[in-house]
Amino acid sequence: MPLTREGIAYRIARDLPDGSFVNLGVGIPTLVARFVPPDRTILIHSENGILGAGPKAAPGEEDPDLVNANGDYVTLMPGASLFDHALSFTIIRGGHLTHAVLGALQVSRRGDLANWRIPGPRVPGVGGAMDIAVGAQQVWVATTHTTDQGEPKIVEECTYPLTAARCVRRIYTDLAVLRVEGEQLVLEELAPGVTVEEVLERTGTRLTVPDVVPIMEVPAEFAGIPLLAS
Amino acid sequence: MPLTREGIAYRIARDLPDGSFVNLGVGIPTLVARFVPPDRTILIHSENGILGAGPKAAPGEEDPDLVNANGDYVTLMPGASLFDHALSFTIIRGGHLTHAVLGALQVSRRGDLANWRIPGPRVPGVGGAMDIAVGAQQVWVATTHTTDQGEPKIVEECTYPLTAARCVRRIYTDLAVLRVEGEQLVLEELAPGVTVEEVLERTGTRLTVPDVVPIMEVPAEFAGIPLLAS
Amino acid sequence: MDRVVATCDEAVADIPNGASIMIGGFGPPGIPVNLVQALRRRRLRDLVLIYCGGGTEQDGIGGLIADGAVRKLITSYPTHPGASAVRERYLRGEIELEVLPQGTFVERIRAAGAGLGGFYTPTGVGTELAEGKEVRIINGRAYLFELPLRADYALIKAYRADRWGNLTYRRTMRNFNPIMATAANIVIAEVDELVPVGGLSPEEIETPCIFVDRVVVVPREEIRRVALESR
Amino acid sequence: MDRVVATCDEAVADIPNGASIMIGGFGPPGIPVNLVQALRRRRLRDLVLIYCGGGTEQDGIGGLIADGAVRKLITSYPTHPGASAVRERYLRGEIELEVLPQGTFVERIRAAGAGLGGFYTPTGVGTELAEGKEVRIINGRAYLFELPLRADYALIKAYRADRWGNLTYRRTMRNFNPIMATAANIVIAEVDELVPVGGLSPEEIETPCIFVDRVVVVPREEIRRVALESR
Repeated sequence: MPLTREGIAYRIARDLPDGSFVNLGVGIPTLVARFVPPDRTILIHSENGILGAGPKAAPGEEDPDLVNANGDYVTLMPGASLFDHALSFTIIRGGHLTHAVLGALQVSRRGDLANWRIPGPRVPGVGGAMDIAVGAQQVWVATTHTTDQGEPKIVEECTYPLTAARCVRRIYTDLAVLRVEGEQLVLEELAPGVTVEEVLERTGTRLTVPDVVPIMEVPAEFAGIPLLAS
Repeated sequence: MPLTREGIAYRIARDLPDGSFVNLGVGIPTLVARFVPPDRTILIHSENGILGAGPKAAPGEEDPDLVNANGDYVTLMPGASLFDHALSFTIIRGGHLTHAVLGALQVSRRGDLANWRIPGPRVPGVGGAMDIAVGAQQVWVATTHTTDQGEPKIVEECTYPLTAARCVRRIYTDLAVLRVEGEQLVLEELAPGVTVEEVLERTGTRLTVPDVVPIMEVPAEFAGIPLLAS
Repeated sequence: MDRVVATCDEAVADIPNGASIMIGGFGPPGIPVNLVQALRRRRLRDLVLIYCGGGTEQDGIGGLIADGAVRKLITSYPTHPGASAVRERYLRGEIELEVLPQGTFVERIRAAGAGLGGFYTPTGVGTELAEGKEVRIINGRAYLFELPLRADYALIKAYRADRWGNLTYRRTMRNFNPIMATAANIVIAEVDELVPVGGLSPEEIETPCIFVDRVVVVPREEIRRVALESR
Repeated sequence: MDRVVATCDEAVADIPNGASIMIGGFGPPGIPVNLVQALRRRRLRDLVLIYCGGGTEQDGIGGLIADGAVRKLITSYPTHPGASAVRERYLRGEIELEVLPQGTFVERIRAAGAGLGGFYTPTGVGTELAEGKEVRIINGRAYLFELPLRADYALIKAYRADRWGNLTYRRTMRNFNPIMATAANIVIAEVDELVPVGGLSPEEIETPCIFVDRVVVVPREEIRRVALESR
């Protein structure tokens, strides 16, 4: 069974080591914070000047001066720090974040990422995406394997405008975990009950498939939240 | 009578308007702070991260964490702020200081300044001099008119290594006040009892001399400190 | 040296048509909402705004754009759902947009404030935002050349000020404000509270008074109301 | 995530011969004197030091140079009277010096920490420190091109730390320390006091823990003594 959006976030959270400094993009990436194992200290960075962002503020307890880059009224964990945008992007572009988890419109076999713009008559707006894609030590993508229309999001070459070239190291989808290794995209893990053939069929580029592909260790649910789609 | 070193500092302090932000170099410039008229608020900037440096600390009351760029243990005036070197040189190079008062080895007619290095087998060390000379809105030089050996310090072209080209606006010496105006160096004021001829004789370049040259308003002493040489 | 002016209207009274204006904030924290509303009352034309978002009706920046006061917006993320005014005007060709990666946006402003002539950033290389920009290979990596970005005015928001214009910020209110304070000819700060000179510790002052020209105090209650409304 | 190590000797134990090492401080405030002394005890060779001054016997940096541990010093003002070791070695041709304007020195370090490829500064144009450097005219003004400056290690000094490595500074202790903390592979901080995680307000933290790898606590008394001696 493919993973739910929360399932993808759960799977990613397992891979963040203790002491990680992580920027989470909007969408599925935002969910990752919920699933961090309690024995690990992981600091969430927010572009607008937070290191150590906590969960959303309880209703009625919002501090009007404290939002994250997503615009949510959040809290701070003990040990959090606050700073201006210049230092925040020193952290990002200077290679200080250990990980960034980003959404994607498309990812290419070589790790090119497109996640900021759908072509056409729209207002363009990039935010911090390009800096994060270029700057984080490891860029991981969290995405559904295909679009709502069933089109592959993992492709030979991106047709959408690029965010950055060759920046993605890993792709976590509802079906699989993939690793970018030079020119190869390697199938690392399968979602429970998903076959290699299903993944290949929904992928728009060739994959390198090892003889044995492990199944992800993702339970059916966690704290009442379904992680596998029914 | 020519001015003493304190007299030069006194004369300069009269020209700093209320609300000035000033960096003072070593030597005579440092003395300027003593003579700021009490009805003016003038903030002294120090390269190592102070805006609003106060007088030296009283003996025994030094704070080992608080020095100025000269290495003196100083105090802070109320309203002072502290910052790192990056912001300190944003202030300097970004044109935010209203004035800098610097010493000189030589100044040319066009306002080239040489004040950081005597050629020869010496360790070179520039510190903040080049940034300040390039960055302050007005660079004023405080110097004796000639060297101890009687050589002119105000010259047609600097022979010592430059700090910055065409940066000086005004020169305050023991004999005169001079203004750099494009290609001309204009004699603005004379020290009490000093003649135009004496100034010309001790200057290594041509001066523009107006029909009337006012005499500096510098008293013989101030709070017991001699301002005019006897 | 008293930088305090009585009202927001007075603080923005001399801004002319065609001025370039930075506005701090990453919304809503740090947006000088009351200064923006005063600016809007000026009914100016041909402004160039330098603001990271797209503006909403509540923060006033969307209103400025809806009024037709803005010729050009230099921004990073004008795409949020509330940014309807910029969306409509852009699609009708009534406003010029210059879109920058957020790190480039703030670094260009910092470069102006710090007196630098420009810098090289790896961000944006190989993307459509690199079009027309010089690419240089430095130590084997490709970088884009970016110029400094200054403005005639900066409208910023801070927490506490003294009469000299020393400023502190709280929570995520800093964002672009301390940087914009370095890069405009006239810097106008809207603050929650005024304290006596010497009432801020030298270490906590984030924006030294050398950068600030005018301070307007708008009491906290009013700010909170506007912030909560704009969600 | 505990960055605290027990001793200065342990903190610098892995620095190899030939390492490039930034040292904070604008003397004496902000010099990590005890780390420098521990480094000196390592008896290393061929080090490249990045330090704004010239070092004195008291702060240990002069001692390092006197010992012959330093192949090259990248600096701004190595000329103060106490800098006898660098003076002697330089005049004998036993140490290489790279002298930078102080603003260029710190900005090159910042550029490295911020992931920039270089920048243009007006400082130094037309002087002998411009020799060999690219000059570019931007908007009618001449600028020099300057490259980022990184190091293998940074030895910095701060006031308070928590176990994660969040740092605060007091008085003029900041100087180069927060900037150097961004620009080295391994950042080692000597601090006066350790406080619990959460014991520093988020606004007062000047160096967030993301930049810091090791923290050594050297109680205040000892610092004060060394600071006063080095005058």
